[in-house]
Amino acid sequence: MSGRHARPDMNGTGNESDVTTAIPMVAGGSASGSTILQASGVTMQFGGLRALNDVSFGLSEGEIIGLIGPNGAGKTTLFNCLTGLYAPTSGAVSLRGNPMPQDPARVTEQGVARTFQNIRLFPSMTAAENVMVGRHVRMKQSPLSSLLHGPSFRRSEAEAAERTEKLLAFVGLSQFAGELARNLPYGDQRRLEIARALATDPAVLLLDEPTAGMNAQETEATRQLIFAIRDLGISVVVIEHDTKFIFTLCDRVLVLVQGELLVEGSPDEVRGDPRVVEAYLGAPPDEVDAQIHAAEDEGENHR
Amino acid sequence: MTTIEKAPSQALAEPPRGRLAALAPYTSVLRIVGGVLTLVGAFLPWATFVLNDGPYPEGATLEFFSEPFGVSGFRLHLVLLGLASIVVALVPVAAKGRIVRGFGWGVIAISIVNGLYITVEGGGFGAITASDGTAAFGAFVALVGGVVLVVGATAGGIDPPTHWDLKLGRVVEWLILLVAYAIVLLLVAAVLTSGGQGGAANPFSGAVFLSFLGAVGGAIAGLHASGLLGWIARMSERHRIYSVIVLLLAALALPLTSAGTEYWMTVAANIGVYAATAIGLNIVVGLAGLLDLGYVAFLGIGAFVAANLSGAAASVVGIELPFPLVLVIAAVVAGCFGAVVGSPTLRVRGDYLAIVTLAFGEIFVRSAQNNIGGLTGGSNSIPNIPPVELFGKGFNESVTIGALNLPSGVLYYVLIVLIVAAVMWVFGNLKNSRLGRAWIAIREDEDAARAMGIRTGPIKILAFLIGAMLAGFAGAFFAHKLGTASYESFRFLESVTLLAAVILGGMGTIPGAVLGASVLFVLPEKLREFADYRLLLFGLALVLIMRFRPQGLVPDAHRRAELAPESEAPPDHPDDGPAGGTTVKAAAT
Amino acid sequence: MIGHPRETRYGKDYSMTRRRTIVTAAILAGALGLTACGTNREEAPGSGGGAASCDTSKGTLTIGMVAPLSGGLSELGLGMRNSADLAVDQANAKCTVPGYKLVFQAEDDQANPQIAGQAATKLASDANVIGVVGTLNTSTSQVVQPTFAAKKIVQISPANTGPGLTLGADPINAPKRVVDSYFRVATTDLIQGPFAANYLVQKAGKKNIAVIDDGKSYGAGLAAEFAKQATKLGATVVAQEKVGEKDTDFAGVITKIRGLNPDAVYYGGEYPVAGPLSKQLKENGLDIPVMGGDGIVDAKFVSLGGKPGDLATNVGAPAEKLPSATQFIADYKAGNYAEGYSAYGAFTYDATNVIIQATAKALGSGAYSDATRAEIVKAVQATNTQGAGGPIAFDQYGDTTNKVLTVYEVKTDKFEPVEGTTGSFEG
Amino acid sequence: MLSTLLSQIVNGLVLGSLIGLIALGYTMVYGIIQLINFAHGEVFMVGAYGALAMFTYLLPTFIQQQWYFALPLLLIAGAVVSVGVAVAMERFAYRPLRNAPKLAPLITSLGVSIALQEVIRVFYPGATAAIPFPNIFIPGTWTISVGDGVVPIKYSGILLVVVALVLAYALNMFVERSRMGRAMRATSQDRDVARLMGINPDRVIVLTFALGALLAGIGGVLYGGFYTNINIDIGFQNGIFAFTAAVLGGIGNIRGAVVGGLAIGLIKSLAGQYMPGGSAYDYVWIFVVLIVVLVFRPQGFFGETERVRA
Repeated sequence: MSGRHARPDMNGTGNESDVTTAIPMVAGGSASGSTILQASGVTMQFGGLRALNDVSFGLSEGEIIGLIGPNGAGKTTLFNCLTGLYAPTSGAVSLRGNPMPQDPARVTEQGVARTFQNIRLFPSMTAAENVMVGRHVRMKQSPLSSLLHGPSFRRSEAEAAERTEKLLAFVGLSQFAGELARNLPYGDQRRLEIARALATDPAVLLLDEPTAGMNAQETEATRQLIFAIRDLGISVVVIEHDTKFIFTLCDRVLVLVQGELLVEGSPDEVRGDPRVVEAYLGAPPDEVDAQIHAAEDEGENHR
Repeated sequence: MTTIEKAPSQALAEPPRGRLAALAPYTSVLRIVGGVLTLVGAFLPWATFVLNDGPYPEGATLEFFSEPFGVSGFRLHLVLLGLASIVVALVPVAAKGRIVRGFGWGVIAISIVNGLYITVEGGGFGAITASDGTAAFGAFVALVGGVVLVVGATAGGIDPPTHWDLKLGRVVEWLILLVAYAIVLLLVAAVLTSGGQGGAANPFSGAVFLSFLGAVGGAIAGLHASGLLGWIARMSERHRIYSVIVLLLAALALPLTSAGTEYWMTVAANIGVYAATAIGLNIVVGLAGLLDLGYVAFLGIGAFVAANLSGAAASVVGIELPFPLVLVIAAVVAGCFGAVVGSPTLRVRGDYLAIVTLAFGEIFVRSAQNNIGGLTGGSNSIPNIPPVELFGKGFNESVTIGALNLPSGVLYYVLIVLIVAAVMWVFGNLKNSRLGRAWIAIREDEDAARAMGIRTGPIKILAFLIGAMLAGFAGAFFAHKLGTASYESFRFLESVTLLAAVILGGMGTIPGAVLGASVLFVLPEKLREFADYRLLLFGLALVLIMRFRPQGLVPDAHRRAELAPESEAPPDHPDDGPAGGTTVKAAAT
Repeated sequence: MIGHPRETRYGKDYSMTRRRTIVTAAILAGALGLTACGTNREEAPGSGGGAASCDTSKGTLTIGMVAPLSGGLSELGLGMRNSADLAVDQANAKCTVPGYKLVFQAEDDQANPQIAGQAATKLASDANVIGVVGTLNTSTSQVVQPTFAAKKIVQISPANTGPGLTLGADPINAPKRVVDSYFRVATTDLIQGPFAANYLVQKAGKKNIAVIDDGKSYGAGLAAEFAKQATKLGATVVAQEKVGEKDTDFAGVITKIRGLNPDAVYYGGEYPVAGPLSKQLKENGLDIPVMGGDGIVDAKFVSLGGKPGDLATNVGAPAEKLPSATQFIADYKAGNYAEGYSAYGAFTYDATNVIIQATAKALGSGAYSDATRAEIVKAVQATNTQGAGGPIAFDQYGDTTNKVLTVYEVKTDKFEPVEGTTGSFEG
Repeated sequence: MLSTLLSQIVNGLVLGSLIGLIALGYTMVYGIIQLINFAHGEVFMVGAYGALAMFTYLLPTFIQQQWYFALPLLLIAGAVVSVGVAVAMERFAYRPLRNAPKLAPLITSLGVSIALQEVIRVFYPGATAAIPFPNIFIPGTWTISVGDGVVPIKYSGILLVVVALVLAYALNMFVERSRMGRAMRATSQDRDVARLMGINPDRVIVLTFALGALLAGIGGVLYGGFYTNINIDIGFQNGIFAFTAAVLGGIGNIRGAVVGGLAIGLIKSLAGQYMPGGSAYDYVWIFVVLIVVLVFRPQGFFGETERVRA
């Protein structure tokens, strides 16, 4: 790991065995800790297609949940339901016991931030500006003060700039602050998206395939980054195809197959579950297929 | 576009270039030869005949084209460019090729403009070759010189403009900036007045103007390549507030230059109106990315509000309010309409929104023509709107300060400069704020913006509201300056002109809209002799500008990076596959 | 790719660009080569053939024009330009203004008030401009009027019909001259509309009249004044409708008025709409006459669909009876202009001549100076002459006193004056 | 009155079918390259002038007088001119901008629109004002008596509606069934993937422009023949209507364009008759309806709902 990825806030060493030993501790904490995000019976119907069927789960404070499943299982759809982008056909999502608003902007205000499967940065803005946009909901600036640039405006801008600087340092992108987002390498774009999401001061962070297209080294760095985020007290839900990544990262793993929650449990339980092996892991050719589909999806989304 | 196409375009950024590469060893020679040819061309006669007829014999003669050694006008420009090319070819400076290429294009432009003009006026190629025993090959020799310059410059490879890191003391930098802006001011005045005012008295004004433009363009391209302009630009960036103040003063000083005539003051005031409106439109289109095809309606609303509150006899309201108050009311009313027009953005996206705005523009024109509510005067419009008055001084009068006699229209000019400055200030402040970033985020990716907590609906409506307010502000001025508020001033063509000004100038930039509006007004005014073809040329100009400079004259700093010229390749990190993919996506949005 | 246009130009597309350049050059060369390889430069058309024989030692004076030379209304504007050009040429040939050569300078206003304002300022700031002919539109005149007045430059419009330009904000109850330097040879709506109503209601006996206009100042004003007078005379105005000035389809309006059983249609506007309107009326089962103002008196009215029985009012006594009018038409033809003289050609020609003659009178044998302009305005005010469009003189407001109008009717394929209709409208 | 209502409906259908014919070109071009091609209205106008030029300068008198000779020839002339202009426009104005920022081609289309109009105005003899267009249709009117009045229907009007509907149907068939049609649909879905599938997007785009222009050219001739006069503004004015129709129907949708066109024709004639303000505000009502429809159904009548992608 180069200095570029050094993170002051991290306390773990990023060793795989350390992480696995750490899991029971956190899991125990989650048992006693309060549930921050709760999905109950979420069902999503697109015309004749039932993308999600009665999905329920809870996310505790400081927990990392992995969401896996074959392509088309409804993982991203579930994210969209959790962030207010889609209104579930039935079922409910609540945040700290309050119903989740049906508007992505207000969901973010409430403290749920996300990244996207196909990176959705603001390509013609610099890295720093992208993160500044993330500060939008936490900044107090009326249109009038935006216009007049008075002292309170300058204070809030300075505060946002400072946070931006820290966040960029946190994800290891300080030296690219002035670079256009579109010109960053792929892995850095993913990290920038995470920094932008963190800028909204979330309690829950939803990461949609944060390591897609990354090499082993970058994947490892991302894992360390997610731990560091968790150590900030932020709960994380991760969608990922890379099961090895998920099993070494998460406290709990949910397996979604054809819109249904098939298995839920610790990485070890899920890894050993025959249904999962059958539906997902035991069929390596399928996984290859899934990777292809994922790539195609991405191509389509680029339009 | 796939990543496959991106690679070669970057590879091509390197100097070697097809068949021109073979000439690489001879570049210096070619450049000197080109320079010498240019000089020779400048001293040769250009026309085979002398036309002494015409209403103003002294002005209408083609003598200045045929006089063998008279070095004035475009021939002086040629001499200067030619000499400069030779000097650059001999002296060791960086980015030689690029500098000479700029000069070369200038020479080509001058030769073509003048040669073509003499040909057309003279009735055939005989006019610039040989006829009736006289020979005049100046145009051809100069043209060849220009081409040789460009070829010689390009063959040696084109380096990026030199980057000067020189930093001087604050006072010295201030002085340099002061001089630079003074030169800009004089240059603007010179461009405006080049060729005289046209009409019967200056029958060659169009050609002289275009030729001058070519010379200035070539010189600027050369200076840019030398790094001087970039250096000054960075210097002005370091002293932003100082620069803004000096620029404002320079703009206010325009009436003191040769362009300080009533005519140019009137044109400049009109440019100002359109510039202020275009800056408002720039918020909607350039920042928030919402296409508006009926924007001139807000200018119209401002104008009609002001007309009705001006005490003009034809207005039904018949109240007369002080002008500053009228400005505010006009802005507020236009802003309210802006919010109404913008409200479909809550549900309608992209081009669907464009057609909604177009529909609104059409509704406005039709309603104004039909004198809706008696507020617009209908086909008779609202005439005789009194001029703005301050301390009993009508703004349409001429001003005498001591020995200085300024033409009428100067006060309006000063007023509009202040208005434009205020509007620019509003735009600049908003752009660099939470609101401005939210607009840009919406432009870049609306869904992602919402995921970042931006309530896109109200923010988009705010863009329309503020943009419309700025247009309404300008509209109030417009009504008083023109003295008439007529629906005929606010038709679709005017919306197109505004949009073209924004895009021509550079979307999302502060000086862009002003520059775009200036070009779209000054060019038709300077080329009035082609009256029948004005609209045709306007249409063709739009096509050509979009073809060759779709990012506008002054691209946004961000877009500049995104549309970087050949040599300024993206920074150090390699472009791997997926990153190329995202570039594509952004280009398509 | 977007940001790298140059690479493409010198890269794979290089040969393509070159080929295109050659083609362009060839086309250009062809166009220029048509006039052969000589310097067959002829004297500019504006400079006048007979100029050489006159004494022009004192210099040059300019007559300006502001009119739409491009865009949708250019047909009328170009006709105005050519007619004025003809008058200037003739004056130069006849040495009308001794010692001076006259030049004509037409500026485009695109029918846009703002562009007109710029054009006017440009002319006004030229010290040699002695007078301006134009504009076409009332709204553009509203802008240029004060500009010329400030410089005491006489302005004569051959086409403005809005009463407010001469009579002020309240033309009927409190007429008040707006500026001293503005005149017009066109008749205002206040006279032509009621005159037409008198004929249509009283002579032709039409009692149910549908009024249509094109929403422009000329048409709308005319239609409004017509409707007022017709109602006063006891006729019923069954409908007041509007069509677009560029419309070609009038089926909707026609169906609407058909249900109201009108026995005539009065149209305020110009022939490009009036002709097709008349034709479509007939096709849709309404074979009733269309009546209009001088804007529809044009040969093209019939070719576009005007039918026998359609009526129009025109200013002045019938042109055919005026030798000056036939002379103008013949001269215009001889001038070989690319465009027709259009609706306002004769008036423009007259207006230009008025300025020229006034200049000659104001100058006498003296030299032109700034003070001459005021003299020219005075001389124009005192004009009393015969023009191509009828007698020319101005009242105290700057309006033409030629309030004589004649009713025309389409007989077989052209407008013919209706005997005994020449007259005027008296309040 | 019933007869008035029926007459207005007839008027609306005739105008509407013409607008629909132009709208097809808008909708196809938009569907494939997401460009509001403002110049498409001028393609329609140029077609009418092209046909008129052929009629005036090329056809011998005996053909001029027989509508069944003249009409097909004029249709061919109009279509050829329109297609030629559209293809040239695509090649020289739009194709170089394929990857430019989105607004660039839009501005270009406005520029092309202005330039085409002015070219005709300046260079076509007499085009500065309206020009009579030959009556090339079956003459005659079919008059139906309805209770309180009559409803006149021109035979040519019936022909026009039928031709428009047949052409729209044929186009729909072409796009749905033919190999090239499939290629068009594929290109409109995803140009890059289409390219990978062996489709040449440039050819497909040219074909789209050509097809749209073909319909516009035919529309121009029918328009001139029906109203027997044309001017340089018919393109822009009807182009705006046609684009509105395409949006109203759901842009990219062939059925939507026709329905939208008919809707606009009907709104214009019925609003002029029955709405306050009468004919002075008939345009206004078209746009008011457009705005209202878009607010409640942002994707138009037949457009597909845009799904948010994340």
